[in-house]
Amino acid sequence: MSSTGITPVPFGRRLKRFMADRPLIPLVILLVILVVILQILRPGIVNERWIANTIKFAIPLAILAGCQTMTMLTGGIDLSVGTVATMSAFIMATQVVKQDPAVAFLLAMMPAVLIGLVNGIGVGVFRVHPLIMTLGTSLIGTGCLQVYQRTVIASGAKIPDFLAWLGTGVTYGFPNALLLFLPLAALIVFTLARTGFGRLLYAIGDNERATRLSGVQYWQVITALYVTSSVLAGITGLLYIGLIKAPSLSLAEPLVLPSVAAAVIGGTSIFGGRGGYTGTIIGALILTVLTTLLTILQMPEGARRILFGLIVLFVTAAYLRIVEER
Amino acid sequence: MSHFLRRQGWVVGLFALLIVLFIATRIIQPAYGSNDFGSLARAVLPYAFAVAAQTVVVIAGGIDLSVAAMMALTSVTAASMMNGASEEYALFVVPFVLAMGFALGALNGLLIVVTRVPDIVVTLAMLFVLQGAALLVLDAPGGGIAEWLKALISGTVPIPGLPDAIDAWVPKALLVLIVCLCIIWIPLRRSRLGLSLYAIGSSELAAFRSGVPVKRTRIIAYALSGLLAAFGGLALTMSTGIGAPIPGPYLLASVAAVVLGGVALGGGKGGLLGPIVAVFVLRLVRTDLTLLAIDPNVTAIIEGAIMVAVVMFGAFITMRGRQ
Amino acid sequence: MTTSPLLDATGVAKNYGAVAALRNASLSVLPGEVHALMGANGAGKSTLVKILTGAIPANAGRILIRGEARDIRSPAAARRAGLLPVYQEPSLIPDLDVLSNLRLTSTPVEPFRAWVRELGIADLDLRDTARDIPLAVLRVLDLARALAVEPDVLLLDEMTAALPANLAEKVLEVVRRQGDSGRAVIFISHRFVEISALCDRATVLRDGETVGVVDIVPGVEEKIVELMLGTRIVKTHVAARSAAQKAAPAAARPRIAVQNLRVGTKLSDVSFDLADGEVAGVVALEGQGQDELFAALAGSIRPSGGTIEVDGAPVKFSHPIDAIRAGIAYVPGDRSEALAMQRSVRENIALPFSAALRNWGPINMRKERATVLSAIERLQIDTRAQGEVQRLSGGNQQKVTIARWIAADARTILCFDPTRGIDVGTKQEIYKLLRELAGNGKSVLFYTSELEEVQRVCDRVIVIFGGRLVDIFPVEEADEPALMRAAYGLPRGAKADIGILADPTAHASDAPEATP
Amino acid sequence: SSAEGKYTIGISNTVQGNGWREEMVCAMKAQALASGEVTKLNIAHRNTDAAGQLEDIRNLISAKVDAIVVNPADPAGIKAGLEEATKAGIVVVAVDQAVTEPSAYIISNNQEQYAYLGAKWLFQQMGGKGEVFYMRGAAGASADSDRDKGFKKALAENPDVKVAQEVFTGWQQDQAKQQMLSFLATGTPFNGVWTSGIDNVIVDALVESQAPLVPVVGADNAGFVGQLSSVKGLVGAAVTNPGSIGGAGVTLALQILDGKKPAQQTVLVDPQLWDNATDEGKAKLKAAADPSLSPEWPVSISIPEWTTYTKEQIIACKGPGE
Ligand SMILES: Nc1ncnc2c1ncn2[C@@H]1O[C@H](COP(=O)(O)OP(=O)(O)OP(=O)(O)O)[C@@H](O)[C@H]1O
Ligand SMILES: Nc1ncnc2c1ncn2[C@@H]1O[C@H](COP(=O)(O)OP(=O)(O)OP(=O)(O)O)[C@@H](O)[C@H]1O
Ligand SMILES: [Mg+2]
Ligand SMILES: [Mg+2]
Repeated sequence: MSSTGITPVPFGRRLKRFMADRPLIPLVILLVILVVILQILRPGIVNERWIANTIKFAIPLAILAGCQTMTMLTGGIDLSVGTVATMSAFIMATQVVKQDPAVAFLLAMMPAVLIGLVNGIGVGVFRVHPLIMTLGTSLIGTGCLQVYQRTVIASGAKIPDFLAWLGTGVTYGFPNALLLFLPLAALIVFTLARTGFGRLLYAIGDNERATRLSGVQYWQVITALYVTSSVLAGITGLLYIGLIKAPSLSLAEPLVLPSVAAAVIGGTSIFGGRGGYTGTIIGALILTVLTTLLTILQMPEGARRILFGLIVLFVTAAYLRIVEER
Repeated sequence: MSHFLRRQGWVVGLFALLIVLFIATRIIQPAYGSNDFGSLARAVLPYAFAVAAQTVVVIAGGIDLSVAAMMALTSVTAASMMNGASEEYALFVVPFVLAMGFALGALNGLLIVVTRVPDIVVTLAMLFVLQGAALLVLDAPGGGIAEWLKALISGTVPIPGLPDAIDAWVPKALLVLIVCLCIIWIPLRRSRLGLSLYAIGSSELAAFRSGVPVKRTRIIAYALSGLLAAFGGLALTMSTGIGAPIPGPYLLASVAAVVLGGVALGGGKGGLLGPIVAVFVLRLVRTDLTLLAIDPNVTAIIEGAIMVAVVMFGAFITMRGRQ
Repeated sequence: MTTSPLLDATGVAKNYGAVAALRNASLSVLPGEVHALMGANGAGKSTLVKILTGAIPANAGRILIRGEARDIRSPAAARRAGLLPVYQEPSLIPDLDVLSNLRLTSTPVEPFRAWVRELGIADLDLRDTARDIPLAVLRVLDLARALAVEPDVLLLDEMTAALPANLAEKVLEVVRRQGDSGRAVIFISHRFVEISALCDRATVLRDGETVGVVDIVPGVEEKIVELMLGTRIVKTHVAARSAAQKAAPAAARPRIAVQNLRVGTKLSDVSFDLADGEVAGVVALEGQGQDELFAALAGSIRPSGGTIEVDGAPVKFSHPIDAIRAGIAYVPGDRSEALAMQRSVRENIALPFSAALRNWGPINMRKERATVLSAIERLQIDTRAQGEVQRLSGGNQQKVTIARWIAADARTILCFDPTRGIDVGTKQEIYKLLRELAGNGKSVLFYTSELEEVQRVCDRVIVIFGGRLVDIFPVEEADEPALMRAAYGLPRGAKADIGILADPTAHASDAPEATP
Repeated sequence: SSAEGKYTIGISNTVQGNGWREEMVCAMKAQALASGEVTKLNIAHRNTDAAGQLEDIRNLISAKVDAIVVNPADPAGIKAGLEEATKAGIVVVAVDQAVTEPSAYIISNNQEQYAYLGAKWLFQQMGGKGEVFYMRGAAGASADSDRDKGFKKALAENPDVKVAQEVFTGWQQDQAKQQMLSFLATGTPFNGVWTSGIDNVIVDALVESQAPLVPVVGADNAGFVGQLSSVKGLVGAAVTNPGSIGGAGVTLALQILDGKKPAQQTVLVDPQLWDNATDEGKAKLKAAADPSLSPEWPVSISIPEWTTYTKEQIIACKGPGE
C-alpha cells in the first residue's frame, strides 16, 4: 500500500473508476438485473406489451421525480406534487364535461400555478422549510379539492379522448406518452445542464450565501422553481388521468413517496447541489419494474413490502458504493 | 433571562397560544371540563410519542420516516402477544416491545451509518419493511391487551394533598406521558450523549473534530427514536385495545409538530418541550373545529393553513430578528 | 539535544482519487520546540495535520508518539494521545453555546476561562452560541480549548491567519510559552515574521513531500522560500510603483463617494472617496466596523444612514445584485461564504453570469469557456482538482473567489482580506493583480489584516476604529508603526508604544475624530 | 336535544377522498336534512386510525351531540369511546361495519356476504373450475379481512377454482390498474377477476390491452355499472355495497332518539348482485346505471326502507343548516 510508484491499477479499481465517472452505467446495469430476475421468475413476461406498460407507468412517476430532482438540487423537496397532479386531473375530468377542453385545461392548470406560487413565496421569501411548506399547501389543496368535489358530483366526469390517447395509447409498440415525455425530459436535462437557471439550482443547493454574493436573488429562483415543479406536476396529473381513466380524490397521492425515492435512487442528493435528471428517469424505471416484480411474486403481502423496502435500500446503497470515490 | 427568552421564546409563544386556545375552547363549549381534558390527553399520547421520536432524530440532524410504521409494528406485536394472555404476561411484553423498538431503531441508524445512504431513504425503505413486518404479525386489526395497561391511561390519579378539583385535571394519560418522556429526556439532555446529539446535528464535521463518535451517536439517536416510537405503539394499543397493522397518520403529523415546536429541520436546535406543546396545540385545534361543527372539508384547509401560517410567522420573526 | 522526538511521522501519503495531497511527508517534533510547518498553498500542510490528529486516514505512513507506534483513527484518539489540533476551520459546534462545547470535549472550564483572558478576550459570555461569535474570536476559543487540556503536542493550522494584529500578538506570546514549558507546538503560518519570532525549526513541504528541515536563524527566510517554491520564481517584490501610476490623476468625480455612512451601532459617520485607478486600503483591528462597511458597499446589508454615490449618482443597494449592477463586486474573506464547494471551478467563476433573470436561458458554452479560462490563467489557479472547488487547497479556492470578478470584469472590487492564509508566492500574484487592476482604471477597496501589505498595494489607507473613520493616510506615510497607532485610535504623530495598549475598546470613547 | 325537540348528530368517519365514503357522508347529510329532525350535523371526517377515531368520538362527546353515527376504523378499537358515549347518554350507531361495543346499534353492509355472493357467482360463471385473479383491498384493513372470509368460503365450495394471483390494490385506482396490466403481461392464464371495489380501471385495463374479457366481479360503482352495459363482450356482476348506508344510520339513530328502538341491536343490509348474464340482472343494471354520477360513486344512492331523501338531495350533499 505504501508504494507510491506507478503500479498498474487493478482491473477492479479501473472498472470502478470508470463507473464512478459515468454514474448512469451502474444504474442501467441495476435496471437490467431487475428485468433479468423478472424474466427468470416469469419467463416470457418481458415482451413488447410489458415494456410498453412499464414505460407508461414509469413516465408519470419520472415527471414527478423530475419535480423532486429539481427541488432537491436546491436542498428542497416538493411534497405537494401528488395533490397538484390530482387536482388538475380531477378538475380537468370534471370541467371538460361542460367546458371547452382548452378552457378546462386552463382551469386545471390554475391550482397548479397557484400552489407553486405559494410554495415558492413561502420557501423563497419567508424561508419556510420546503418540507413543511409543501406539506401545508398539499393539505390545503386536498381540502379545496374536497370542497370542489361536492360542487361537481352531479355533473359526472369524462376523460378527454386526447388524454386517453396520450395516456394509454400505443403506436408501433411505443406508448404515445413518450411524445410528451421525451421532449419534456430533454428540456429538463438541458435546463439543468446548459442554462443559467439550471446552474443556479445547483449553486443555490450548494451554497446559498455564495449565490447571493454573486447577485442571485434567491426568491426569484425559488419561486420560478416551485412554479415549474407545480406546473410539471399538473401536466403529470393530466397524463395520469388519461392513463388511469378514473378521477379520484387521491389519484396521484401514492406517487409522492416513490417520486422522492426515484430521484434519490437516480443519484440526486437530498441535501442539494448534486444530481441530475437522467439518473432520475432510470430510478423511476427501476421502481416501476420493482413494483411489477413484487406483484407477480407469490408471497404474503407483508413479505412483499419487506422485500420492496430492502431492495430499494440495497439498490441505493449499491449505487452509492459504486459511484462514490475511494 | 434574555438568554432564556432568546432560547425558549418560541416555546413560550406556543404555550401562550395553547392557553388562548383553551380559553377559546371554554368559550365555544362552556361545559368543557376535566373529562374533556382527559380525552385530549389521551388523544395527544400517541402523537406525543411519535413527535418525541421524530424530535430526537431531527435534533441529531436526521429524519425518521419510519416512525408511524414502527408504531404500527410495535403495536401489533404487543397486541398479538397479549391477546388472551394473562395480566402478568404484559409485564414481560412491555419491556420486550420497548426493546424491540430500540433495536429496530438502532438498525435504522446502523443502516444509515454503514450504507451511507441518506437517512430519508433508509427510513423510507424501513417504512416498507416495518409495515410489511406488521402485516406478517397481524394481517388485520386485532389482538388484545392487559386490562391494567388500558387502565394506565384512563381516568385520573388521586394525588395526595391535592384537592379533587385539581386532581381531576391531571389525567393519567398526561402523567404517563410526562413520566415516560422525563425519564428518557432529562437524563439525556444532561448527559454528554445529549450534547453529542445536538453536536452532530449542528455540524457533523465539527462534532467529529471535537471527538464525538459520530457514527455511534447517530445510531443511538435512531435507537432512541425507535424506543419512543415503541412507546407510541404501546400507547396506541393501550387506547384502542388492539393492534392495527396499517400505520396511522403519525408520520406527517410528527414532522409538522417538530417544526411547529421550534426544532430546526436541519438539526442542532430546539428541544422536546416545544414539539410536545405543539402537539397539544394541534390536537386542541382539532377539538375546537369539531366543537364548532366546521365543515370537515374546510377542516383540512384550516389545519394546513394554520401549519403554514405559524411556520411562516416563525420564519418572519426570525428574519426580523436577524435584521 | 539528545531528547527523542515527541512526535515522529515518516512517509505519510494521502491520495484523493487521482490527486496526491501528500506523497511522502515526514515531520519530527521535539519536546519544548515550536516547529513551523511551511509550504505553498496546496503543499499538504492541512492534510498532514488532519492525518496526525486522526481526522482523516492516511494511505501510507508511520506515526510514532514518544517512540511508540500509535494508531490514531479519530480526533478523540489523538486527544487521548496528547495531540490537540486547531484546524484551519473553526471546530466549535455552531449551535451549542461555548459552555456546552467545553462539556462536549470534557474541557475544564476554569483553565479555559483563564486562557481566554490570557489570549486577550476580556468579555466572553460562556452562554453565547458559537454561531453568534465572530470568526476571529472563535479561532481564539478553539485555541484556548486546546490549551486548557494541556496537550503534549499542539497543532495550529494557520491559527493567526484570521486574527487582527492585537489578537495575533497574544497568540504568539502564548505559543512561545508553551514551547518554553517543554511541550511541543506545530505551527502553520504563511507569515514569516511570526515564524522567525516564534519557531525553533521548520519543516518545509512541497507538493506533498517534505523537502527540508531547517533551523530558524536570522536570514533563513530566503532558504525556506526557495525550498517551498522549488524552481518557481522566488519573491518578486512588487516594484515601487512608477511615478505615473502613483500620480493617478484625480478624476473629475470619484468612482464611489461615501458620505456619513452609518450601520446600526457598528459603523457611524464614515465618509471617504474611492477613485478610478486606485487601490484604497482599509486598516482596522478586528471588529471595528470594517465588516459592516464592506457589507454595506456590497449591498449585503442596508445602511441605517448616510449616502453612497456611485459615479456621482446616489444609490441604494438592497441586494448584492444592485451593487453588482453598479459594477461593485465583493470578495469575502471567508471563502466558504463565496464558493459553491461541490461545483466546478468553471461554474463558480461563471456564477455571476447567470444571476440576473434575463440570463437564465441557455448558456453560450464556448464564450463562457473562453472567459473562464482567461481568468484562470490570469490568477494561475491550480486546476488539477477543478471538478469540485472543495478539492482545491485554501489558497487556490481564494483565487477562484477573485477570478469570478475578474471574469465578470467588475469595475470596483471590494477585497476583504484576500490574502488570508495564502502562501507568499500567491500573495505576490494577488498584489500584482490588484495593482494591475488599478492600472487598468479599476478601483479596489482592500481590507487587510497584515499591515505590511498596505505599503505594497495601496495608494491610500483608510483607518477605522470603533466604527468611525479615524484617518486617511497617503501610502508614503503609512509605515507599520504609524498604521498601528492609527488602528488603535491614536492620532497621527502621537508617540505611544503599541505594546502597552492592551485594551483597544478602552479608548473607543475618547478616540479623536479625524477629518479626512 | 334542543327546545324544538330537534337533534344534533355527530358523525365520525376515518377515510377521506374515496368515492364510497364521500357518498356515505353525503347520504348522512341528505338524510339528516330530509328527516327534518336534525338541527345540526357535527362531522369529523378525515384520514386516521382507530386512535384518531377515538379522539373524534370523544370530541363529539365534548360537543354534547345527541347521537353519534360512526363508520368504525376498527370494530374493537373504538370500543372505549363508544362506551363513554353511551354512558354520556348519547345514542351510538355504527354503520358499514359491526362494532364490539354491545350498547351500540349497528346497521351494516354485510362484508362477508358481499364477497361470498360475488365470488360464488364468479365461480359459477367459470364453470366451477379455473384460475381467478383475486384483487383485494388494503392489506390490514378490517373490511378487507371480512371480505377475505367470504371469498375463501366461496373458494372452499369450489375446490377446482384456484387463485392464480392475489394482490392488494390498497383500494387505489392506479395501483390496481398497474397490477392488472403487469399480471396480463406475465401471460398467466386466468378465467375470472374478483376485485374488491376497484373495478372500472380493471375493465379498462382488459380492454386496452386487448386481453380476453373474462368475467369480472366488482362493486356497484357508477363507472363499472355503466361498463357492464356498454362494454361489448364483458360478462360481469356488480355486488351492491351502498354508501347510502350512512343515511340509514342517521335514520336509525333518529328512530332510537324518538324512542323507537329496533328489535335487535344489529341490522344487516344484505348485498344484492346484479349481473349482466341474466335478463333480470340486466334490467337491474339498467335501472341502476347513472352516467351522471362520478364513476367512483356507488349507484345505489338510496336504501328504500331506510332513506327518504331524493337523488338531488344526496347529490347536493348539503346537511341541515348549510
Ligand atoms: N475527514 C472527515 N471530515 C468530516 N467528517 C468526517 C471525516 N472523517 C470522518 N468523518 C465523519 O465521522 C464519522 C466517523 O466518526 P466516528 O468518530 O464515529 O468514527 P469512529 O468511531 O472512529 O470509527 P470506528 O468505529 O471505525 O473507529 C464518519 O461517518 C464521517 O461522517
Ligand atoms: N477532500 C479532498 N479531495 C481532493 N483533493 C483534496 C482534498 N483535500 C485536499 N486536497 C488536495 O490536497 C492538496 C493539499 O491540500 P491542503 O489543504 O493540505 O494544502 P495546504 O498546504 O493546507 O494549503 P493552504 O495553505 O492553501 O491551506 C491540494 O492540492 C488539494 O487540492
Ligand atoms: Mg491548509
Ligand atoms: Mg488547505
